[in-house]
Amino acid sequence: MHVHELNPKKTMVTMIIFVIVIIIGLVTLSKPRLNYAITPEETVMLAGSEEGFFYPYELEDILDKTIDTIVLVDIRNTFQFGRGHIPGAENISAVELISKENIKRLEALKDAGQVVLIYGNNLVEANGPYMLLRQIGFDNVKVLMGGYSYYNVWKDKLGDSYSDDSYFIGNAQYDYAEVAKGSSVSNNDNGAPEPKANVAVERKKKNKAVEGGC
Amino acid sequence: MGPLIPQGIIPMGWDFVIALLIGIAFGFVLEASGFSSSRNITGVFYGYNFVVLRVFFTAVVVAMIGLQYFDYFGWIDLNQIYVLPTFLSPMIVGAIIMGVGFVLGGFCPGTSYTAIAIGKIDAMVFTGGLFLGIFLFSEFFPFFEQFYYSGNMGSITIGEFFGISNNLVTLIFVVIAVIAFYVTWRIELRVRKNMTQYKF
Amino acid sequence: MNQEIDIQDRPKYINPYFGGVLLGLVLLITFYITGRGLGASGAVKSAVVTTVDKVAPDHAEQNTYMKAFITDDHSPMFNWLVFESFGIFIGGLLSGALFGRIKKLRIEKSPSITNKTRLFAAGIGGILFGIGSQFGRGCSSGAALSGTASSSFGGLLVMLLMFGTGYLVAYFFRKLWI
Amino acid sequence: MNKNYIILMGILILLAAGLLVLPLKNNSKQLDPEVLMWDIVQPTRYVSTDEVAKMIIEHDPLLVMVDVRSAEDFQLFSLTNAINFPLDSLALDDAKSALTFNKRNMVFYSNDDLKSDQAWVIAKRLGLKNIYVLKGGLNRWIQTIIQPEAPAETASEAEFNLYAFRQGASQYFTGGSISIDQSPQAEIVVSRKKKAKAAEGGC
Repeated sequence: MHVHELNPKKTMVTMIIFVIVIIIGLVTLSKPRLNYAITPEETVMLAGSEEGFFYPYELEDILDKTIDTIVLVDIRNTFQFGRGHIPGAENISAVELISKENIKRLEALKDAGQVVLIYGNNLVEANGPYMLLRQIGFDNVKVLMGGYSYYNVWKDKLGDSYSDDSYFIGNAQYDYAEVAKGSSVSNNDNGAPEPKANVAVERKKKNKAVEGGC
Repeated sequence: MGPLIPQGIIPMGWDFVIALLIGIAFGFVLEASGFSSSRNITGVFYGYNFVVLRVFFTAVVVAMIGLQYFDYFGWIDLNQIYVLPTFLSPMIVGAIIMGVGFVLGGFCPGTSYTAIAIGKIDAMVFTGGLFLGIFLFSEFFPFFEQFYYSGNMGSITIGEFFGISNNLVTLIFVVIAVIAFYVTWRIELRVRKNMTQYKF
Repeated sequence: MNQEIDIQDRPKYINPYFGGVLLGLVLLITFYITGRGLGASGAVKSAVVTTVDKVAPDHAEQNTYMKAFITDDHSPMFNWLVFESFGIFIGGLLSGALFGRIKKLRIEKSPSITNKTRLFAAGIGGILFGIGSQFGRGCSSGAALSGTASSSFGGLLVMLLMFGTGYLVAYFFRKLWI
Repeated sequence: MNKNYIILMGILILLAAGLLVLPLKNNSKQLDPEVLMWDIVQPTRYVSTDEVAKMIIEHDPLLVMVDVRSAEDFQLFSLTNAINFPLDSLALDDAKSALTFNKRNMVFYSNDDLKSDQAWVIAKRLGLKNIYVLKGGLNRWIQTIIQPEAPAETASEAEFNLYAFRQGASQYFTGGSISIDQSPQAEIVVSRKKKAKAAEGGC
């Protein structure tokens, strides 16, 4: 009589428990409601481009209603919206942007070829929601440079803002090295004597072949 | 979610308690499967008892499948799992030495502990030898220090080495295991018929 | 072959596939909880380092291999693998008690060899295993079992070569076992 | 042979084959978009220049400044002990492992807060924790810390205190007369995180 000829009943039971655990895993596998449509690499490209930026002087065409393919969305909260907003804008605060109804709405707008222009008080405030909407596939979303605060200053002469560039942000306003030196005798960039740590980023070649598993 | 301790879900303080519990489960399964008997173990080399192959392959296959599924479910992060780094030449040499030691001693370290537990003198001698072997290794370490660190390939996985996904590796492993189970069953039947005396 | 006698003689081992599935699950849980696999030879290494450190501390400090395992804040015995190995021993004890395999001290060997031969072979086997496990970064449980389960290439290599070598040399040592 | 063995082997093969047909998951290791949006609308990611200046002066061991500008800009000027991780290097495969500092707080900064905010969104998506944005960036840094403006005579005491702090900080950072003790701040060594903590033992 061999071990083999014994009925592997216990083995079956354990195996079935194992299978049940895996089935539970499959069933409870949470499926995210939203999915990223672009990779982190593409998001970095997006951050580097100004393709999604909307210039304040372009607003004129919307306000004159010569363009009707743009929907203005104010992502500030209702209180701020109530105190003043760009005419024709509707108020969807940032958190609600991705609610079920609004996602549906955004999808409909996308299908209709409409551009969704979002703005906050300034560019940075709207940047996060803008990047998120782009990342989940709404490539018709644009963001207003300067935001509401800039609009508020220039609202009567929007056309003139063409020659103004104070809404461009992201640039150095100072020659940091020069300013920071101050009266310093040390040529160290900021006076603190610690050595700077350098990060060495090894550029690993992308290897698509090993995508699966671990 | 997992692994729990590296993720800080179970505090480090429980580390040793868990080590003990896991060890108990491990030792229990080893002993209950018959790994406390060296003649049982070495049967795999002579064809009269393939218990080692059966337990070993089943365990590897179950754990492999489980890990891949758990990773898929997000229960465990395979990137945080310790993947044994590959040092090509020292590993080849080490495995060959262990292979000879296996046939001679009839135990491997884990099984020898369980064999000591049930009172096998040969297992005690084996563990003593183990102690001596590691001592000798550390004493003569400077002589082969360079060799010891040579051929480092990092934490490379089987899939990465062959350029396929680890899921496919798992499937191949399962198929090989099933074939092995069948073949060894046939071999065992034939060998045992010819064995006049077989007592554990 | 008389079946009844055979059954009587045969120790009550569990079905190997059952053992395999259980071992696989234990391994899986180990990975899930600790993030790494099982091991056994590491404990002996800790024991070696502790012993050398106790007997000749200077010598242990000078040794490049052992030095790495000596810390001031705790003994090398205070190690995950040591506790785990102690657990293996207790687990073996439990199983042995449960299935009635704990008996007086004995030597298991082929009837065709003497006790002396068996012990000699076991000692040599242990030494080889000790040396090999250091080169191979683990023994059959640490490298071959846990390594392969975590799809480590090194684990697969160790497993295949260990058993492969076993088969190659098995013929020469058949007296020991058959 | 018992037919249960055949069933068992069948289960094993099915399970393994099931792994191959599972729909390819891609996002599981990134932050869920919904969670990301929730994080984006929180203003808690911003730290002010004053807070950062204070942390740098106090040699906060948990602080890691991350400069997301280009390497050239970084060479010209950077904050104390900052590391350079240009925005586009976030696209690298190992951005996450290269930027994982155990339990340290990373503060991203750029010229102002646009690029650093963008970097923050991407880093957050990649699953990084404890990351912040320097509000106003280097421009604000110069305005408030290096060249602080004196408050009006009517300003509150708190504002004067802040001004006093900023003046001190300015001296500190522009290498004024204040001597700085070399407190033992742990040097930031960026090493790529290994796959997992290497086990101590051999086996």
